[in-house]
Amino acid sequence: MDALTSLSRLVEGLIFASVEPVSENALRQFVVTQGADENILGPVLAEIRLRYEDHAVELVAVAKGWQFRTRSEIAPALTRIVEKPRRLSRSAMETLAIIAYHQPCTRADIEGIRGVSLSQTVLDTLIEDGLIMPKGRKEVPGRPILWGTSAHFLSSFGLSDLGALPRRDELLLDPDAAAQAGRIVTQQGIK
Amino acid sequence: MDALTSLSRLVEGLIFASVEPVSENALRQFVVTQGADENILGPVLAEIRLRYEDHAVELVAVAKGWQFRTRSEIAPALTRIVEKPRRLSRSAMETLAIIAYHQPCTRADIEGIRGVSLSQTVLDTLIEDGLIMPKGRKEVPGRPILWGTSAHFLSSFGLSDLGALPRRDELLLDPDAAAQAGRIVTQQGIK
Amino acid sequence: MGEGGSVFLAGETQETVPHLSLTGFEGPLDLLLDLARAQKVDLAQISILQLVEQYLAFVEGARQIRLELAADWLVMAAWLTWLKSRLLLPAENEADGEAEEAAGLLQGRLLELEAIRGLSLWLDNRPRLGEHVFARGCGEDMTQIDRSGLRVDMVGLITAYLAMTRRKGRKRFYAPPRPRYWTVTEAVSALQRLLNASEIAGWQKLTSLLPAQESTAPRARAAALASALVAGLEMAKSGAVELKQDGVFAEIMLRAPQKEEE
Repeated sequence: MDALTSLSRLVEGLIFASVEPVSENALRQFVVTQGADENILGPVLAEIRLRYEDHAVELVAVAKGWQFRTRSEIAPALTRIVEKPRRLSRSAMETLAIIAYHQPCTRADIEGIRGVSLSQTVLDTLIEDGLIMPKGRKEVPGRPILWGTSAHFLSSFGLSDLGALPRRDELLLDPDAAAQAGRIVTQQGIK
Repeated sequence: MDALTSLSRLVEGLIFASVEPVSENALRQFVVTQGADENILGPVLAEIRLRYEDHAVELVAVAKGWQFRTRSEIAPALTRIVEKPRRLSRSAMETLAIIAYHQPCTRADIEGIRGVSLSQTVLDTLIEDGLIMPKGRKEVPGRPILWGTSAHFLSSFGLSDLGALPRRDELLLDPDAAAQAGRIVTQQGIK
Repeated sequence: MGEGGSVFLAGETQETVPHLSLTGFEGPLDLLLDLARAQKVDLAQISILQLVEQYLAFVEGARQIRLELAADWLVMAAWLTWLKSRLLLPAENEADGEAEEAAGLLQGRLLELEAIRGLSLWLDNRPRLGEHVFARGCGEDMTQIDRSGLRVDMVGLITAYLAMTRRKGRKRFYAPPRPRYWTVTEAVSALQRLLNASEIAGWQKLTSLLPAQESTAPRARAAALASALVAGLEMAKSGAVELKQDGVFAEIMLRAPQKEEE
């Protein structure tokens, strides 16, 4: 093995084992500690690139230095897509519940029922997820938008229609449901 | 590029991308998702090994999986740069050897074989390095903890599984091992 | 570990044992294995008797220097002395079998330790990860997380609604105490009561209309006076009362309307 090749193998190992991209400066220093001229670094890197020509990985220069990366043409085949469905935040879920039960209702209605102001982010989330949609405007000064639930809301919650939503008095008056609701509330309330 | 080569490039990328060994199971699954027979994994791995023949890194079987590692020949040049883990003392190494051979075994078992009591330091070192782990308790009075080696032990020493440890008769009969053992003893014992 | 670690015998004090050191021996078994190796034969064929004698001589030598030799060295010495005596007995003796068994046991332990030491060296000679060989330093995460999906259920919706209702039920809003001033309506009825009272005649001061408790706080008094004035003006408009003021900032006077016919 000639000197260039044996040096290029050391540099290859160094870049491979490094936690971060190895800066050109560090590589130059390394080459010097191995007793070689620092100008040899160019040919050394070229030789490594050549060695990895038909490989799944390649030596690339990134912002901070040199690094091995998976070739872009094979990366898609290796990428595993993990689905992690989101949960709605508490305020979004409460807002959605109010709209479901009190629709059509305005932003002011929602704020009145929740007793806190409704942030635009919450409303935007619900709109983006297609759970709510505008249902005209209320004929009062300012003509605020009236919100209601969408068809996607029904399918998301597995409801055939809005009538399938348990009625409020059912939730609150039925002693069993009330007890259960109470239990659920206790579990979640203190978090 | 034939089918085997293109598949081997994907597997190469998959193993190369990972910091940890990729389990044989995961590789087999991956091969199947690529529409190939799982039995092709052997030839695929062989092809990858061949492809890395003149490289600073090699494909090795460790802890029931596969991983790229730098070759030990280039260690001297690299160790100066990368931070080293501590070396195990002779007592720690012998204790580890006993646990490897006799697992699961108790502290008393270890002391019986070495003929000296097991120091807390040795036990702590092995646990801290993640080389040994508790494997339940022995159902005898006092219910002492049973110790065994961890997956990290296999990975750390580059072993595919416990079966890769030499057999005891191999160690006793192998003249090289005996000679090496002899050399160490001469340094420490009487001349 | 290494209880006998610091026992040295210098050459001058003990001519028969030129240089003796227990340093590095981790217990009697360790030393025995070393002595057995020194016989330079297969461990399966070592002479136990020779081994015993070497050990005893070694420990005896060490004891002449350091009397406080660790107990396990002496326990082993005692046991080996017993073994030696049994091994030296004529072969036809009954105890023969027992000694052979004990010797076999010792040999087994030495073989075991030898194997362990072999494995220990084998492990030590292997390239260790992170010391001699290195894995990929910076891995690439090939997993992509798709968070576009939404996980919702009825229980969550109902729970949220109930939780909110209950929370709101419990919630108390801070409402600043609203100051209660003497209102115009009250002033009107007070004025009407005053006019209906027959004994009242002639000009009255408007201020006499104010309730006694309103006269203390200046703000309440001003508010009450304003109410009284508005009430007076309202009633003057419908002719129920007559008002006059003799000058700027002078007292406002009122009286019941005088009937022209009288």
